[in-house]
Amino acid sequence: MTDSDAVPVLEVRDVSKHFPGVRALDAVSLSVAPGEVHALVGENGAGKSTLIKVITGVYQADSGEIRYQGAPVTFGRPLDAQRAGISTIYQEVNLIPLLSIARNLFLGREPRRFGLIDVRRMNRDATEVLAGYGVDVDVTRPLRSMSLGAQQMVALARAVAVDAKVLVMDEPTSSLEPREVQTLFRLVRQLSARGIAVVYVSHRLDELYQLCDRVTVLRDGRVVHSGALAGLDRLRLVSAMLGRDLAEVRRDGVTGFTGDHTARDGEPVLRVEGLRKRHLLHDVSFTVRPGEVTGLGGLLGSGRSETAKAVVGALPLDAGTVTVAGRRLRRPTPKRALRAGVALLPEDRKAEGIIPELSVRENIVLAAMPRLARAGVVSRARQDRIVETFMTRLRIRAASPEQRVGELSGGNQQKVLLARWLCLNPRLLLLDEPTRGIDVGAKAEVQKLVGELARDGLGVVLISSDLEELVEGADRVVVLRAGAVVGEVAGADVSEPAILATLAAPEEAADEHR
Amino acid sequence: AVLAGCTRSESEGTPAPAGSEGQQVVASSTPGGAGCTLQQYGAAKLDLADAVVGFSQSEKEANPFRIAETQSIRDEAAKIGVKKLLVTNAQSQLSKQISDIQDMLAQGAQFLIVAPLNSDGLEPALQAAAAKKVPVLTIDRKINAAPCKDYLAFLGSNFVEQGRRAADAMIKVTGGTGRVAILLGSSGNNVTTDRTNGFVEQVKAKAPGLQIVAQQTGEFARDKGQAVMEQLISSNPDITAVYAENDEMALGAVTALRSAGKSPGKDVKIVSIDGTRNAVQAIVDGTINAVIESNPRFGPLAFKTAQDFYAGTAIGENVIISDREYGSTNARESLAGAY
Amino acid sequence: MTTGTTAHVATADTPQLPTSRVAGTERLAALAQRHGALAVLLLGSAAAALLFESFATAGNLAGIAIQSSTLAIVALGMTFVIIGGGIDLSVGSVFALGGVLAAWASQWGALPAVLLPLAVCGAIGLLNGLVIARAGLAPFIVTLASLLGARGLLLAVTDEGARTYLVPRDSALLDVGRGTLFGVGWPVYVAALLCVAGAVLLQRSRYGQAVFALGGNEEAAALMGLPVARVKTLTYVLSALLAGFAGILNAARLGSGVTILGVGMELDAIAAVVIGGTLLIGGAGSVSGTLCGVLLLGVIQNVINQIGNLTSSIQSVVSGAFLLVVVVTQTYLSKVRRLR
Amino acid sequence: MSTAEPAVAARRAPDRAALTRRVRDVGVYAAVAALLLFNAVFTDNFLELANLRTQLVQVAPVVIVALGIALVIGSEGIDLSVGSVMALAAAVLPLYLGFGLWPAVAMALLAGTAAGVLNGTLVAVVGLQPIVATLALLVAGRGLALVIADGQLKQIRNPDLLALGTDELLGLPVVAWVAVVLAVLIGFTVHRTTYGRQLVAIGGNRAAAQLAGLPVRRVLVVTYVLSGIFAALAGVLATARLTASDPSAIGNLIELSAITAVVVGGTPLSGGRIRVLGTVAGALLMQLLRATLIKHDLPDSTAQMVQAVIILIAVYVAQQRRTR
Ligand SMILES: Nc1ncnc2c1ncn2[C@@H]1O[C@H](COP(=O)(O)OP(=O)(O)OP(=O)(O)O)[C@@H](O)[C@H]1O
Ligand SMILES: Nc1ncnc2c1ncn2[C@@H]1O[C@H](COP(=O)(O)OP(=O)(O)OP(=O)(O)O)[C@@H](O)[C@H]1O
Ligand SMILES: [Mg+2]
Ligand SMILES: [Mg+2]
Repeated sequence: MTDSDAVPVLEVRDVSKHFPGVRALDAVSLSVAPGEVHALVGENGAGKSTLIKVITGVYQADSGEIRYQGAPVTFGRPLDAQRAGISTIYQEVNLIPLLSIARNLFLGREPRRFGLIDVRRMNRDATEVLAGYGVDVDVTRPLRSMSLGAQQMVALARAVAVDAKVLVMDEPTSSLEPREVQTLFRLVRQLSARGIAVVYVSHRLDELYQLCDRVTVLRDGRVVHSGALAGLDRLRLVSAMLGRDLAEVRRDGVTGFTGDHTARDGEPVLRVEGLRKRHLLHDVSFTVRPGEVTGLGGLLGSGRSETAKAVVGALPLDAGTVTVAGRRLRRPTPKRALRAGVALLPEDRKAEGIIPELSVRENIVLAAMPRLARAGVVSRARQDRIVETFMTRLRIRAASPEQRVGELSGGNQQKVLLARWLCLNPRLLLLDEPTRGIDVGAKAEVQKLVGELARDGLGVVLISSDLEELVEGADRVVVLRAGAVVGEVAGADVSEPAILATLAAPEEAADEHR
Repeated sequence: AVLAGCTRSESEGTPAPAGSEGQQVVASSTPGGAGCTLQQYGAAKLDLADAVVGFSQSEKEANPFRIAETQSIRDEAAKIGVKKLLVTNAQSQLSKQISDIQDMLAQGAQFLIVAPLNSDGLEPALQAAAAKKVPVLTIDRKINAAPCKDYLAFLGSNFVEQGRRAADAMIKVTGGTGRVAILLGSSGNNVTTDRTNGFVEQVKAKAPGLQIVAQQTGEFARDKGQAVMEQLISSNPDITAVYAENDEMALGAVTALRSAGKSPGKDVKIVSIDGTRNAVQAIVDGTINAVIESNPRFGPLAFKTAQDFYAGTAIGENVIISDREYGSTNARESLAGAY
Repeated sequence: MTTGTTAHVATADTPQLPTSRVAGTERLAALAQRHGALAVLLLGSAAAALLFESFATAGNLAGIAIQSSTLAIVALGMTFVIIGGGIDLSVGSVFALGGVLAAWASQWGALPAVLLPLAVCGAIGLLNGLVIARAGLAPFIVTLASLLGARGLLLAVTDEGARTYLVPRDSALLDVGRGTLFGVGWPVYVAALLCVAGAVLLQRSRYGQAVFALGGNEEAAALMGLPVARVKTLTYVLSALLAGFAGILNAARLGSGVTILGVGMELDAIAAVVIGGTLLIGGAGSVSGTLCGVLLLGVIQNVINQIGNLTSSIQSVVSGAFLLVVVVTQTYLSKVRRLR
Repeated sequence: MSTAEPAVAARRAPDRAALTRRVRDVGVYAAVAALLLFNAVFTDNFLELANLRTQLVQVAPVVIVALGIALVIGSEGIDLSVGSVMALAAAVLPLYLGFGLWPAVAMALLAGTAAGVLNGTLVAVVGLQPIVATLALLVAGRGLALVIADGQLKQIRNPDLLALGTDELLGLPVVAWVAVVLAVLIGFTVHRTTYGRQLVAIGGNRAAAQLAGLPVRRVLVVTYVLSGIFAALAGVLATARLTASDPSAIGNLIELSAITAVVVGGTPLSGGRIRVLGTVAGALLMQLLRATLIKHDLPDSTAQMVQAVIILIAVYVAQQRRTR
């Protein structure tokens, strides 16, 4: 359908956008041709999401021009952009949790018969569509009953189903497993073959090289590089993103994990025995020793997040015991778990992590507040010291500690949450997708931090859908499938093939629990 | 009730009288034509002592008028030995009053006494009663419907007349000159409208020297009356008289005037309507000048009317009771009769 | 009444699919949430029928039905608003205003008596909707203001409440308001019809889905490309139209434009909606539930009258306590807690 | 708030948005000032001390109730029962006046506490939606008060209690002092205490607060208890001022005035943010508005419509973001 490939379907010219205290976009230009897969990369807070929101009419640009199919356009709201043929997956999963999966998938374009929604057909179609993405669910259940990754697949299916000319994806793979990622790639390639332009944002550099034709690098709201991806080597890309010189980046490496830690002997810091929750968990047991990073591996919906939540008492259990440093946690609640020194960094930072209206400072000290107070009165001086430390250490990019957390970029929000738990000096840290949406630089730092903490004797449980991260970070990986432990790899055996092999082990191990 | 065991209140004044003091007296019974008889109404003969009687009260029993009214009905029903008395309360919601009446009919009420919340809008209830041939006697507020057809008769006071009499009393205590503020009842209420119209008309006709400077609603409540009076007194310090459409607002005005450093009853004359004990006591104390009574003790008259009706007597369409007037001369001796 | 039909609509989208790992618990919970109010209603009515012999008579039940019909219509509109994540406090005033205007206009015939109030009430709803959706003011405050505004307008129309307009004796309006069919008043059928239509609109139209989405997550709804402002405005228009229509129907029944109606009606409507299992934060709920809530309120009031001899103060205490028992039971039945 | 230097160098942009935000922040105060100015010019005797005193005395109970409600709203809740709690306190008060003023006040506050515990438990433990949980007490509470008082209004003669309603301290009525002190106290509580910050966090994102190990239930119950106590206190003061305990009328519909004050003051109903000074200003604004309408003797119909318009304008100016 595109007669001249040279004409960009979407073109951004000199777009600027201010927020109070921040210049999020500064004369940014970008052009995407039909059939092209265009990578948009940059550090956390570089302005990627903002650019996408300006393009799709969520925000209005302060200045500059957006041209679509050769003509200047201004979209007043996302609906207008969607109608014009720009379909978008935004960074945070933006679906309606209480509505059924099918209704989410078809919202706004439900199949109708006699003017009324044809529910049967809608459900049938939804089941089919999702099966095509490897998601096999009862589509009449509310969306919130799915794991975040599965929700991301729904958002994807939704965006693709629209007959679009441009598909914009803001970190679509942040919660996806290798298997789903491959599904997604296949899809993107099909779309681009059909002449659809794709704008693709991700912090996972490997993906970019597998998928994208061209790349635009943003830093501090400005374009610092734009061109074909093929000729650009990885280190160069990272150095452009971080604004550090090549040598420095080369010295530091790109993953921050520093290899194995020596687990200390003695009492395990965490002993989980026989966790059961109807339909979700079937007899999950494992231990974590101090100074050790224990990974939880598994596919989408294998129950890793549930296990983590159960440990801190955020998920009521049918049976099972949680023992922290030799002491059994009785009727665990997050409060009690915290008192015992167990902290959980939740997976869904928007729903369960940040308090958007509060400042960066208050979000960081939230859990530690009682300890920082005298007779119930909070001490600003003590807070400021801690906040200052962590903001520099984690390189949190905010206008000031008093900025509302809701205004931070996704990756920076994640860092704020990490700081919230680190400042508690916990004995055991459960990290559910700790580097989700974090840029390479920060990711390395977080990983380094986790390593350091483990070396200091902290027990760490690491959940990550990034297998590479799991392999490099964990000393031992407990593999889950369908809510049950199916195996464990430890020490030198920890490798991607080993984990994948355990995952793919004969089905009965998992099935007997049904 | 839980707390009742160990309470200790301040010493109370004399308890309210329970006797027959302050009974209603019929002033006029206008026989609209020949009056209404059992045949004309088309109701079946009935022995009240063996009947289920329903009473639909309009507002919460949370002010002296309603308390006295309901109590009087209950007492009289007990006295003449009605088999069963059903009592409902519409809590100031017209739709609830309609359903109350329908509910009582469904429970087999054979004679209904209704204190209507509003002059209009009760028709569905009246129709339901008519369909079951149950006579409806309305008390204290007149309704706009056909007597002897939609309802049996009306017992009560004439609110316009009360307003006129209040104006007369006002003219008397002020000498016919001055600046009056009116504390209105709740907006949209028939009683408010009538008491205002009667007063305003009469003042216009009889005492052009009395100037009405403000009309603001105090919603028949003491605290609202007080609050409104406080506002009025500071912006119009030259107010010399207050007409309150019920006693509660008048008493609120008294408090407001006092705390503004005025002497209620002297600097600022106060006339109100109702005749509650507290207001009559205030006349004795000299803080209110006159009160027009609106007598709530409908029990004896209502049941007597019913008995007469079943005995075959023709009942006048409007049985207007004679309300007393309390002033400085008779307040002390009448105190016992106030409710 | 219409519970059968609407329940069918509500569950129509649960065909038998191969269930995955999580079996029917969540679905069971959803079912109980939808029908918790119905269960409480049935239990309550059964208890009342056992305790009071005049409860389960045709006349009494027809009475409850007709008494509930106006509230049902108002609560229907409120259901849309609340599912959409808003609230409408102005319905009581709009209801009263609709009745007064209908009675006033009925002197020119039945058609003006229907059209004039609908136009005015619709305009109020539109105003509510526009201010909320476009200017972004909090619905609670905007509709509180129009509660005052509509009441003020009503007083202005009626000469500060002194004037009550009567519906002419020969008006067709009265036939609708007072006529009966099989011993049940016309307003009951009208309300039932509206509720069925409302349920279909909610469950089976794109607009209805958009309302759910709006209440579930407004930001996401906008990003998913729904015309958020228009949908939102429409719910308030719908609510005001229904409240106004209930007012017309009521005026037709009463035969006059009573000025003192509708005070506190918004709370009854909200209570009915919430008892019916609709989440006040929006995003979930059903018309059938609301209907059960309305009927439950009617039954509570009827039971209090069946007891027959309570003073008004005790009546308030009892109805407050009943309300509490009902919501607590309903909450436990449906187990939809805010958290988790 | 504080204008600390950005931690990470970000170019400061000259900003219209910040300016509008500033305007909105002071919106309520500007509206109050405008109304004062209007009255100073067009209303007779408005600037008289006695009149200003009247406004303060009348607004005090609303302010006190609104402060409690502001806390509840900050927790993403709402408390409709405050008016009935005032009535309860008013009904309980005279029962114990025989023991002296303070025991009676203590009992009244105890009644408020009990109401708060009930509301808080229903919301935080049973998990009812705040609006219905407190609606039940709105209906039942006044009934209970009337049962306790036997439906009767009771004249108050206790000189200590009456003094509470009429006395002045340093030229300011005692009731106004109480409101001022409470406002300062609540301001401090919200901004500087652990409880206050936890409350705001819970209102901002309850699930997150729970996972962060905050004592969610306890904080919520305490919040409703505070609201109950404040309402009871307002009931005591209103009774003192009225010189009578009138459970049938006291605090009628005050929940709406108080909620309006809170929202006009810039606190969003969606929780997560509490503006104490704004609440006080909001209450003042509504009070001045009512006073203006009465003093100019507008008929009820016009008065209600004017109120509606002014509320909308005030909220529009004070509104921060789109909120529920
Ligand atoms: N609504 C807003 N109000 C104020 N500042 C904002 C707002 N949205 C974004 N910002 C700021 O704009 C800058 C760019 O944010 P953006 O979300 O575009 O980053 P990003 O490149 O998507 O980062 P990430 O990789 O972490 O998602 C950040 O400094 C952020 O704090
Ligand atoms: N593909 C799927 N098919 C069926 N159910 C799924 C699927 N994906 C997720 N779920 C549901 O999601 C929940 C899994 O929860 P959980 O978050 O513990 O998984 P997880 O291993 O952490 O996966 P994720 O990496 O997506 O977070 C379960 O309730 C499960 O039923
Ligand atoms: Mg982003
Ligand atoms: Mg997970």
